Amino acid sequence: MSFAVLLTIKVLAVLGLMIGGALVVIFAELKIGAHMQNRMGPYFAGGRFGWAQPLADGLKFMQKEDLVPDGADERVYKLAPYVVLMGTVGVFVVLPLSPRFVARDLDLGAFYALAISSLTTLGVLMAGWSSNNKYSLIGGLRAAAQLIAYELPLVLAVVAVAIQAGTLSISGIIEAQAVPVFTIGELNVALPYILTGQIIGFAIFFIASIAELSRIPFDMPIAESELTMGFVTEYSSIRFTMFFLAEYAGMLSMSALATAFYLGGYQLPGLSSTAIEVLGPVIFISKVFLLSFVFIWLRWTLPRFREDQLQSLAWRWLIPAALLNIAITATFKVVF
Amino acid sequence: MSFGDWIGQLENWVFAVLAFGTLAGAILVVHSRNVIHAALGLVLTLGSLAGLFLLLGAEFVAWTLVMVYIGAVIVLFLFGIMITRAPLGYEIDLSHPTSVKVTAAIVAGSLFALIGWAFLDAFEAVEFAAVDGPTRTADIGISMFTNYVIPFEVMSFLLLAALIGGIVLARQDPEEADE
Amino acid sequence: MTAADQGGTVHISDAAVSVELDTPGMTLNIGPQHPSTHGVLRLVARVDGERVSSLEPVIGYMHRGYEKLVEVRNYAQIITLINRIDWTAGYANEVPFVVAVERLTDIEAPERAQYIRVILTEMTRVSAHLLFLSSFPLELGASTPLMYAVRDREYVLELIEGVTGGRFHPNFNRVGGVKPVAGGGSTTKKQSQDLPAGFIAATNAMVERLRGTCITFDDLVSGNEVFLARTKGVGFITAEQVHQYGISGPNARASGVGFDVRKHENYLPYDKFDFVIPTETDGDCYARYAVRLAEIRESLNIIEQAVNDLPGGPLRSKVPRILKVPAGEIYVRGENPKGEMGYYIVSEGGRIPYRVKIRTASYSNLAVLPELMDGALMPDLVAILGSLDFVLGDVDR
Amino acid sequence: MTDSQSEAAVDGTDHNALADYAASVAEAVGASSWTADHGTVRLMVARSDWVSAVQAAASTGLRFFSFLSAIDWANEVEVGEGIAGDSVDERYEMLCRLSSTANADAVHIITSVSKDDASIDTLTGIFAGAAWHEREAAEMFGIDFVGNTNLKKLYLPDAFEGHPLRKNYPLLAREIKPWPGTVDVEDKPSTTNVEAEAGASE
Repeated sequence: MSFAVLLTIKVLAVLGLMIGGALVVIFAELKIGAHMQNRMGPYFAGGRFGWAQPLADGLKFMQKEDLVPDGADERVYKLAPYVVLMGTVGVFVVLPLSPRFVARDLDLGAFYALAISSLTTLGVLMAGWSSNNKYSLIGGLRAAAQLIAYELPLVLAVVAVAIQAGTLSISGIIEAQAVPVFTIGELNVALPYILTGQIIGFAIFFIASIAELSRIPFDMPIAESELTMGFVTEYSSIRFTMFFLAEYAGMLSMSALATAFYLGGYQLPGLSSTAIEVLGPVIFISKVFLLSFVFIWLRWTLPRFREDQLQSLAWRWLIPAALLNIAITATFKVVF
Repeated sequence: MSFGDWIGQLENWVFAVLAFGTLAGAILVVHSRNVIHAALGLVLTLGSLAGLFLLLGAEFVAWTLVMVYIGAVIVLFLFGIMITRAPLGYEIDLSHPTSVKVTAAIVAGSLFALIGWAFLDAFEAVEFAAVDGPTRTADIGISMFTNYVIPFEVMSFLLLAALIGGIVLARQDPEEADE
Repeated sequence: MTAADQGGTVHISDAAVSVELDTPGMTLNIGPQHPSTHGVLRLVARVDGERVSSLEPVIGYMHRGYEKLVEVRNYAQIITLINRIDWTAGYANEVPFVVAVERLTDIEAPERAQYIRVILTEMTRVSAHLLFLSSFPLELGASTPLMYAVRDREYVLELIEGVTGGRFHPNFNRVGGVKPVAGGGSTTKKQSQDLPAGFIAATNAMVERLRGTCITFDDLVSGNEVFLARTKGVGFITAEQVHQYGISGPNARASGVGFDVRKHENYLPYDKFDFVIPTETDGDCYARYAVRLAEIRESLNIIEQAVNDLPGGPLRSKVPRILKVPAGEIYVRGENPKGEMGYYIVSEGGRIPYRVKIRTASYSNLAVLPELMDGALMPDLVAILGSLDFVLGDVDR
Repeated sequence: MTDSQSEAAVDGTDHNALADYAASVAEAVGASSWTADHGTVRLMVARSDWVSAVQAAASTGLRFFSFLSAIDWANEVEVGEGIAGDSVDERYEMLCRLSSTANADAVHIITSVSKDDASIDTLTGIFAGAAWHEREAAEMFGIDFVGNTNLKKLYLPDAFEGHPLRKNYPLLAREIKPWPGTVDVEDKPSTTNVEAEAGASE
């Protein structure tokens, strides 16, 4: 197979995974949220369960007029959603669904994923500033302050994982979680990192990723009761869809990273490596959706924090805890 | 190597595009009359630079550039600009008079010539061994913590000092705040 | 004042002169169409980053001029008008007015009518407070309590509708009693015919159901850490401010001013029921929430006692066909869900009042807002707005 | 005065107690006259004593500022029914209700403001909450509150002219369509409506 064909297939696979996954998560949000609120949720579009509702929503948005507010900085305004989407799509490149099923297994995949996802901050700031709307500007600033604050604990949490695994490759980290921790008779038991020392790291990573995604309880950038819709207030049509898609794809990619780093990725204790070859994607995607469900669950349960409370949570609690976590992990790594 | 050979290779095309991006971004930074556009020009420059590093197989440097410079430094730039003053549109006063422009151009040109000349002088005859695949991060780590451990520690000490300095500068004393 | 204050661009040269980099604030127009303003309220906020340095409420978008309109309507017609003042508590708006007219004309409503008034007033209070329970967490970003509260509010509204025929604007009171139920026939018919069939059983079921709702809210909202972090110590109203601004109702009782018209005046036979007035002393947003949640429970107690002790008898006393109210001036107030609502009626002996001053609770409760916002944060603004629980119809009249 | 007494008084069942209470407050505020009909205590004070009377009433324990408004007493009215019987003094009556938050005690302090010189001192020095009520009264009756610096329109558009709650201000809707002021109940088709006949005969 030539390089070009392979590249095309990979690009399509990554995009398909992202958009398809995002649509599923959007549908899950609609339906699970509805049931948590004693509602039906979508039930018409597409047939019995209203499964086509996300598609219908997307198509509807695309038919709308693509408005650019008067006095907006048009170039920046139009570019912003692409930057946000770019930061999200980039992560999917390095996600391994099974030992072999990965678009590009980078040597420093974890580092790459965090680096590329920090582009979304830039896009959000661009959107907030260029909209020529005060709510958008405040929303953009809040988003930036929040992302800067939570990028740190996020990265620090991953550093501890990298130390424990001894690699920055995502596949490498997953493989490291297949190394037996102890044996019961004949049986070698391998456990994911969440059970072998990284439980605090997982908590930090998960909290920080909620903040990164601007979801309740950390959704101040789009807090609708204060800022109408924050940095996306002025967006319409396809550009709004892109923000929307990026949010859910981001949720998926954050869940996938957490799965890879803490939940053993495509591994399942007790399965042989052959079985994992086959069942890997199923296991991985199940874990990802499990985490996505927690995101949705929190979204429909909690109110939102205040911006200063979020900042103090990050700087006073999460970052010191993450540093402590690194120190402990490194100590164990050196001692054992 | 003839120009025909040069143009026939894909990576050279990629190089050309990235180099153009770097230059265009740089020109936007100094030329734009809008602070935000200038900062975004810097993003373009740094992004293209990261691409150039990738082309050289230096993945770690490339992604560090993206994470630290685009993800953090520029975002902080933009954040600072927007939180203090964020005018949409153009500012006339942002441009310097011609005399300053000319001087700056001369300084920049001579600096570029000097560095270019120094590089050519030092490495013109040296043929680097072709790198087989990307540089492993582990190698960078090992050399950083063996050969270069003292510079590394000095750097981290400097950064700590900068951090504390930043806090001292930004912190408002309670008495002052009361005024 | 810098150039940015005047809306112009800031020049780099200005920044060079001032050593302290000044950060010009901006004026934010919140509303009149905004998710967190209940109705059409406009807030002109001067914000410095997230901090609100000054705030000015601009009201009047809902002004309908009721005080003028009632000067050309006779007393029966006014009842249809005034239940639109606070549309979340339509029925309760009618009661003080009708009682005032009854006292001026020396007509006393029959006991059964009085009890029905109590039941409906308390149902209105439950429904209005449920609306608060739905909207307040929503301001703070929790959308699920909205669904639970609105779902259970429906049980109350159904009962109100069953008796009065209207969910929001019952127009059920008459001078000298209440209107016979739709299809219930004349005022002298038997007890079984003047309330919808099965009303008492349905009301008891509703009371049980809503007690469960209160427990749900305790579980879902009251102890929620995020909710506590957002509401505790935010929007502090002192007892002094309560007096200064005439803040009444749950807002006053959350600040330790335990005054309730129901306990202190007999505009309805509240002395026959056993209930307490919930009071908190913190005066913050959480206290206002807690008072309202507790009031729902107390109102349910009152409803339960009232329906089970409901006396028989006629619904309306004898009232002349053409009601002429003797000359005189009277002020009668009632405890509405939002606070003290009163009517100062000046009668000149005709069919039409000479002047009616309508004192509404939300008007006084909202007036304190600029003082609460002094130096508070933007997110606190919505928390405070939500916790004051005003309705723009009640503010503007 | 105890709680139970005042409750009874407000009910209008115990006129003597209420009258005693009214008399005592009237003395405290220096009222020229007082009434206590229908459970509503009204204390008439002179315009020059307006602020001091409110202050005095507040210091007797009536610290709760309920509302402030005005009544336009006019012999000729554009809308509604005019005054019955003899003519009254053309004047605005300022009305301020103060109450207690410990019991049902409450008084209305009333003073007259002449129409030629419709101005009175502000109460904002005593009650911060009076600011909005005074704005409303200024807007609706055209009364000037000396000392209140923020008397811009509260409800109406800035360009609005006139003072709607004055009795000489016409209600346009009623000019165009006189229903339901003149005829209370319209004839329903195919029924004989007793009330309609009664209303028409009036």
